[in-house]
Amino acid sequence: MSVGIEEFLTVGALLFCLGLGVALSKRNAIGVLMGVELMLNAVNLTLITFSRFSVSDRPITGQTFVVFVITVAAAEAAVALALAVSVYRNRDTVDVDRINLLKS
Amino acid sequence: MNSIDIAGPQIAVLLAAGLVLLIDSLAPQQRRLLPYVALLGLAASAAWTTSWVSRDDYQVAFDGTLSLDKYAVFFYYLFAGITATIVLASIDWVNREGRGQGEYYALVLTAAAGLMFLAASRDLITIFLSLELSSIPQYILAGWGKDEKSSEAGLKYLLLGAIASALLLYGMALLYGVTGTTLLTEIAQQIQASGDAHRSVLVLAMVLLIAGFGFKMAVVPFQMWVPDVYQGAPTPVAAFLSVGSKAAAFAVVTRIFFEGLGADFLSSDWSNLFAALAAVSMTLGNVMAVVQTDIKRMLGYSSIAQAGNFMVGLAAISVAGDQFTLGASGILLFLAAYAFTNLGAFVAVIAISQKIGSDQIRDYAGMWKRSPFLAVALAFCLVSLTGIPPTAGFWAKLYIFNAGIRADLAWLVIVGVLNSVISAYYYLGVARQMFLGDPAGEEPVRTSPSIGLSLGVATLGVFVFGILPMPLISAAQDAVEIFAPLAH
Amino acid sequence: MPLLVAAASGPTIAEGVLWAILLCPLAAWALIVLFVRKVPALAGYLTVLAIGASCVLSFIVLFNVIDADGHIATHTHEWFTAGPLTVNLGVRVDGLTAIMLVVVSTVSLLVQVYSNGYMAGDPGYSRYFAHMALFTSAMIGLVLADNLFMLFIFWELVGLSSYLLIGFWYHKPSAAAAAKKAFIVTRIGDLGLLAAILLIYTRGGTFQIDEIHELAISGALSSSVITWFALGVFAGAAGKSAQFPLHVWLPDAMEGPTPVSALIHAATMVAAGVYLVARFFPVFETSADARHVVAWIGASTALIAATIALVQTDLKRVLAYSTISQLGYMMLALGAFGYVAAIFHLFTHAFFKALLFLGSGSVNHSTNTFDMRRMGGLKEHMPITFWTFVIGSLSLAGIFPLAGFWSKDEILLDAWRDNRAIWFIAASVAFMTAFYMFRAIFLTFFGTYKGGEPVDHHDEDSHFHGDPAHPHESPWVMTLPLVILAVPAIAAGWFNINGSFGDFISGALPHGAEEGSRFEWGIAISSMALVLGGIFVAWAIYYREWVSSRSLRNGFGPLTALFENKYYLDRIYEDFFVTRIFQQGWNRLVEANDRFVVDGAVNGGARAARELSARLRVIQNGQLQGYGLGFAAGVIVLVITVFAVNPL
Amino acid sequence: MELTVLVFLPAVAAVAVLLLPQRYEGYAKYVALAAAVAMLAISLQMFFAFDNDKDGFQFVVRRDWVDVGAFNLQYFMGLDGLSMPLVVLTTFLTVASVLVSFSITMRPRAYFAALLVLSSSVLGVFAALDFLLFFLFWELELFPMFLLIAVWGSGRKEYSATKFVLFTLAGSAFMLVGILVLAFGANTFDIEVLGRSSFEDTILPVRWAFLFLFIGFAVKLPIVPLHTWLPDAHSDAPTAVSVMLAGVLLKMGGYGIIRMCVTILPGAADDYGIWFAAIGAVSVLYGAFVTLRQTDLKRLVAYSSVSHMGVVLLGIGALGTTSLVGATYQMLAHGLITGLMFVMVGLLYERTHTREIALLGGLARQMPLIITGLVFAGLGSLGLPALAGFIAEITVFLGAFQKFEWAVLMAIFGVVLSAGYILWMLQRVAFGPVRHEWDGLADQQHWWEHSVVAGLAGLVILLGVYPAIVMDKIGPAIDHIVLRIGS
Amino acid sequence: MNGVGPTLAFYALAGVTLIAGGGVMASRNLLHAVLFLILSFVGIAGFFALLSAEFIAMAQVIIYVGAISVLVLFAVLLTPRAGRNNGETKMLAPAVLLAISLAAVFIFVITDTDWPTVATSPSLTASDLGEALLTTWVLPFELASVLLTAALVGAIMLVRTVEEEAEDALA
Repeated sequence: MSVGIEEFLTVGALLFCLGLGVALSKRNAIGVLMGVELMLNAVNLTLITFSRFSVSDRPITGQTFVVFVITVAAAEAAVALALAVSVYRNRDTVDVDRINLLKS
Repeated sequence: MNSIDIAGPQIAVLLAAGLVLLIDSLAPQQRRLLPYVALLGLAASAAWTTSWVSRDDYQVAFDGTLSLDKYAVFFYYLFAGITATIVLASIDWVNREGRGQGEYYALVLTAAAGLMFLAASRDLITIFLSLELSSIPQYILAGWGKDEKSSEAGLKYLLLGAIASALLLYGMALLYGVTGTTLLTEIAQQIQASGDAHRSVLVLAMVLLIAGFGFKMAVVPFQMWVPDVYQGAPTPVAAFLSVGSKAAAFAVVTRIFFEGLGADFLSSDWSNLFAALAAVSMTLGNVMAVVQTDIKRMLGYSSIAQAGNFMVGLAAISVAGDQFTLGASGILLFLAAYAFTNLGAFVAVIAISQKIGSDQIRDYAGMWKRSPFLAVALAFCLVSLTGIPPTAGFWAKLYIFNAGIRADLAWLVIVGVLNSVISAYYYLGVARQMFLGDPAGEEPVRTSPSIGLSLGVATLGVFVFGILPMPLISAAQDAVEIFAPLAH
Repeated sequence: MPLLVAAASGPTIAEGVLWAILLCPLAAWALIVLFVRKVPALAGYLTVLAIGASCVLSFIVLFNVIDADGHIATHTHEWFTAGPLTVNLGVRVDGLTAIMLVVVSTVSLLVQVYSNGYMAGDPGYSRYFAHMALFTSAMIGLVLADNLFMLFIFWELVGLSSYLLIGFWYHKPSAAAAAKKAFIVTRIGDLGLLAAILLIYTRGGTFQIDEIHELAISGALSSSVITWFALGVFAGAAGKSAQFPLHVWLPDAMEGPTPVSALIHAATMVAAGVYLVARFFPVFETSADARHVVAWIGASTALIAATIALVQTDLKRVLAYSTISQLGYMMLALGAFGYVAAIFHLFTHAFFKALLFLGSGSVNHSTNTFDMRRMGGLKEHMPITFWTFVIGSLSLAGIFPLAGFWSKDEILLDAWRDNRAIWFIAASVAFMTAFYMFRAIFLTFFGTYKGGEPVDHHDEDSHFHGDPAHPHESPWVMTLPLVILAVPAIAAGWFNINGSFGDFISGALPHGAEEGSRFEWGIAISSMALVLGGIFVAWAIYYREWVSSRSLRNGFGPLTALFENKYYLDRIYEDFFVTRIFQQGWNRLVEANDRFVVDGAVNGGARAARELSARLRVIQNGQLQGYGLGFAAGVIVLVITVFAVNPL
Repeated sequence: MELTVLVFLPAVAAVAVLLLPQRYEGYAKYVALAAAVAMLAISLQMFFAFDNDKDGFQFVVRRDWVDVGAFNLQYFMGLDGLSMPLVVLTTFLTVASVLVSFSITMRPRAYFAALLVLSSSVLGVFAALDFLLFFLFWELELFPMFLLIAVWGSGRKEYSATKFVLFTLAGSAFMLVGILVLAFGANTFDIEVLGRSSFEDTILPVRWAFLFLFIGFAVKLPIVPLHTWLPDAHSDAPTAVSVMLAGVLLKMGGYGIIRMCVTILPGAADDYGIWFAAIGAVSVLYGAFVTLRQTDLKRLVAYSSVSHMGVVLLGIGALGTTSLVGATYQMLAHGLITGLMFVMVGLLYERTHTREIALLGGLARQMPLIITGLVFAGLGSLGLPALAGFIAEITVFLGAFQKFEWAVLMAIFGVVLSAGYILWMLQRVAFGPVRHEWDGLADQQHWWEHSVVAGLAGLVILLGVYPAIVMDKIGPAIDHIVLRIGS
Repeated sequence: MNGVGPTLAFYALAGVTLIAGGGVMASRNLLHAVLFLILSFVGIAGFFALLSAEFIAMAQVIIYVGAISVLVLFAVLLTPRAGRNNGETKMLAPAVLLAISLAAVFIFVITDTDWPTVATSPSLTASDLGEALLTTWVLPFELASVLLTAALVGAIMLVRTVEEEAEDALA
């Protein structure tokens, strides 16, 4: 009875694709953002998995990476929400399928 | 301390950014000085860069995460120049917008610093951070304008950018997982050691990296945001995106793929990938540009096509022997030439649009009569984009196609030259409007000194390097010397 | 410069003289074009002077050649070289040349004199003489040329001046059309000549006439090459000498001023074809097929033209068709080994046909028309014209002892010896000739005058002065040439009674011409009988009017129609072939292809690009998700491609 | 040295013209004329200083320009017997086209500047001995042509100008690939070296490289079916530009084929010779057939050009000294004759403001001089002996007959067809009853008109009666090339 | 990683995380979606703990569950009820399809590779992490700080209203 690296990676991959699915299907910009956050978390999971399992003379790297990813994710989230707000001010909506003035 | 010294140019820029913010908040009445402070910072960074060239000691710092080499130096100069031009070209717009001038310049400078780091870093984590450091300000800047188009552009750019960087991260994670390190050099060693045992995961990582950076490079199929964002974002920002982030993306991609994934069994794969992507990008970009009526949008599509041209250089990796770096140097040459050309075009567009208040190509009719300087400069830059002598663009194209030929990519080169014919068709359309159309209004279009200066510099560069391309070429060739040892 | 002189026995005449003959009229042309355009009278005299000079020189040459009993001298200079190709300019003088020189310059001189009167008051007076001078020098060059290349050059130049002179009254649509027709039809023949030149150069490597003779005789070239060469040459000759089926241009050429018709389209240029074939007679001798073609084409031409001449009502057209049929005669003779006969006939014909044309011109000068139905009874009004015209007609018909009798007789003799069928045709043509000539005479000079053509004073181009209602004899400048020409028309035939003419011009051939008695009573008597018969029938119908011509033509119903419509050849050529098939059919097809297929492809390509572009825009629907899907799809596709292209 | 001066003198003069102050813009034409005459003088001096017996290039100038490992571009120019006459032709026609433009009043400075730049680039093309330099000049010629047609043209001028530019660009795109492939093989763009080196199929089969180069030149020549830009460009371009276009720009194509395709890749040229001959012969006939249907004077002349340039290609295809000399000679002859033709048509158009043949007629009365010129040009173009065209065509035929009898036999039908369309055109334009709507129109009158017509006509006659003057120059140069084909 | 405990924990966490993710996908109301998101964050934190990266797990809880989620919540609450619809666009089907196929690719690659793994978990403490952050990756560390500042400044600028700018101009 044991779980190895593959299982963890699989969970990461599934979560990643789930996040992608959310990001690509949600109408609400904030929904899309949530999808992106899911993807980033999946990446984090993968990174930690590697730092736990894979052969490296610097296993800490993975964790460090995760720290930065989390930071960046926070920053992105902040900016994204700010933009969402400003769009909302202009258009009274954050539905991405109505945010399509720019096309063709 | 030494490390700080090596990060000097970026630090100078960042300090300037901080200074700008400081002045903006403490001495608001001095606001008109802000752009000049910014320029000062860029000048300082350039000076710092020059100091190494004179000292001529190249090395790595921060445990090898940041490297100081001729390659980086080339891009330091390039980005300093680009950013300076953008700052100059922004002045009028920012003054009219009147919104957060300090923040604007600070963000531009921050993004510039990010681009510089990107060109110099040799470690996945650092690369990722620099990428975000350059991207997030750009997201903000894209949404800077008050109109809905601008904020829409910002939001689109950000969300797609986030998805792209998620893909990129996953790729990096896999790379790290299979090699256990994030330093490009060590990655290369690990891959060499393990041979193609892990080819499948490496290929996946490679593709994810291409996806992540392809977004910035504006490569099909990761290019779709480009026209929308160029059209919606404030024109100076669009100019910055079209030149700055594209250049940085190519810089880092070249470095990663040469230094990190240069192993034969991989490079054969990715050079073919790049060849295919190049063909698709240039064709799609050009074809779709044909019917555009908005000049910024048209330039967006054309920049997609140009990305295709750049990638010929990446595809030309398989040149053996002393010309191993031909493709890489081609990319650098092309990036430089393209920087001059596209900046010139965009600045001209800024100047014209500000006056006539429209980006519609048909409103450019008779521009020759209203402002000969702008019309000729813009036309000249379009000629350079087409790649007709005597312009820098011609040499860039010639050089990179030559690399393609030598890399046995004749088919790709043929696609390329045919595409330049298509591009000539729509560039010519703009020229036709400007020179043969009847002007809507008679009043001449004046240009502010700052715009005039930036446009003049860009166009002069296009022309001078069109006649005497030698300095640019040799600079590019020196810069890529660092890859020569990797030749196989 | 390389100078090769032939047999020592050749003429000793200085080369300069030969060039001078060519250059005098050319100089006159240049002077007129450049300077004396504005002073017409001067132009006329200048031309007469220049041509007079070359006429004198030609006679000098003639006597000199006679001393050398017709042997050959050539003076050749290199003109230009292009790689292996070397082209020479050179003159060649021998019996044939000398005779032709004399004929050309003499007739030309007389015609110029005549023209001084005939063209008086025409707005294009000096232009006329310029063209005439050009023509004369070109014709002389054609005769003098010692190689085919140079000959071809002057050949074309002769065609050019013919074009310019036919179209002299260019404001008349008929004239403009006739000029174009003449040039193009002759050029079709010239294709053959050009091809022959290419062939002989490629296979034989030379243009020199005597070397080509050598090649033919020595059999160095395969017989097929020789035959093709000969046929090509003959095609050219047929074009210029208006042989069936290329004869259609000559009647229309009568649109030109009458002196032009006399000089170019009767005496000299049209004879150039005959001259050309004679020049290359050795070649034709070696190729029987070519010779038969020549004979039969000549015969049919003679017959067709004669039949058409029977029904013409226009005096000049009658002469034109008779010219064609006489040329056919000459060709026929050449085809029947009758080298001497042909040239001899050419020689005599030049004089009496020029005489006849000038006569008709004189008639026109006083009646302002060529339509015989508007003439009649001119005998009293213009006696000189009448008598000279009669002499010319008798000579043409071949009445003993006038010039035409002797030459025609030799032709009949050769035909009889060579091929009876051809002789039969020739004989019947002789009959018709006599008939239509005297029909013309009776209609024109006998009976009562029918008033001519009233002058249209609104036509600013008409330079007619005088009153058609009261015809009068022409001024002396016009009658004098008639009288002078009448002399050779009577006497020119006597040169060859003892065959001396024949020996003389045979000197031009590498081996003499075949000898043999040049006279035979049977032929002579039979031909005389035929001719007299023809004259009698004409007399009976048009003078005594025992039979009305109308009933006659009705009797011959369809045949007359055929003749009057010139065998429908013009219609077939112009309306059917040129217009229908060519211009409105094939050319329109090609042009449509050019516009809609070739250019259409180009424009279509551009349109397709725009279309594609417009369709592709739909991808760019501004929908964030759409773009994101692009990412995902991209990744998947790329990975799968890599694995597919380059499996694990 | 004088070569450099010759090539860049017009460019400098162009700048001078542009710098003229507004109120002196009327003098632009005199400046341009002075420059053009100076060029003509220099080129003539070179022409007579040219040593026919010395093989190789003369008046050579050579400097390094762009030198990078992969490829190096030199500023390398020189003339041989092939390019020398073409250079003189160019300078001569430059003078002619400046003169015929004397009546231009719209933006004269820009106009003459463009004209001069055009001639500068064409001279560069003929003089360049570095393939890349050649290409630079080749592309440079697009700018002035586009402006000249699009700004000073008539009719669908923008369409025609764009079409011209795109066709040329498409051609030169292929050419560039060919150039790069060759440079890859020989590691240089130096035409002399390229001419000496031998190529084998490396990245592309040599024959492909050859074809790419050929396409580039064939568009300019032009051959059927790449010719459709020509009638449009001609009919919408101003007279002077038509003269330059027909006179020298088309020659760039023929010159390129001989100088590049044949000299550098003789083997491939040998393989494709038969195709050249076929295309040439077809072009002759096709062009003539289409010409017969034209109703617009300029289009008629343009299509006749297609027909005449077919002869050039035929001559090249035969690859013999004679035929190649003939082809070169045909380029000169066509340049002069068609140039004259366009001048006369231009003079007519200036007065009647129509090029519709149907509307003209009987003009010989109202404008005898112009019509004389027109008739002369027409006779020249239908290949009348003692004029330049005849010598050229018959030389080509004589040279090519041995190798391609069928092609030549096809082509000589063009002789009759050309007589057909020229004479028919003359009949409809010049002859026939006078049309009174054209009464009172001035005949050829100004000194510049007279001198242009006289000069061109004089040269046509000179080349017709004294071919040696140029053939002695062309011959040795061609021999040089043909030797290579043999080996 | 052997033993019943970790295995069960793994599957439990996997279940929680993925189901929560599915919830984000499924829930029509934005608020519910946010709650599911938080849940899956927590699941991830659990994974981190399971993978003996306790510090990261804590950071995850603090930053994501604490900061980001709250941020998102605020954003959601800022937008009125109408804006809280979390429906799908027309592109649901292709999105799901692509996501699944991408997952297939990933999983194929993951299972296809034999990962170089260590038997025993490396002992990594927070101090190691801090040390790494302050030595090797000090540069990214600094960059992150700059990045956050820039994002902060930018975000503030973006959300400021016109009148705020007006009064700001007075200053």
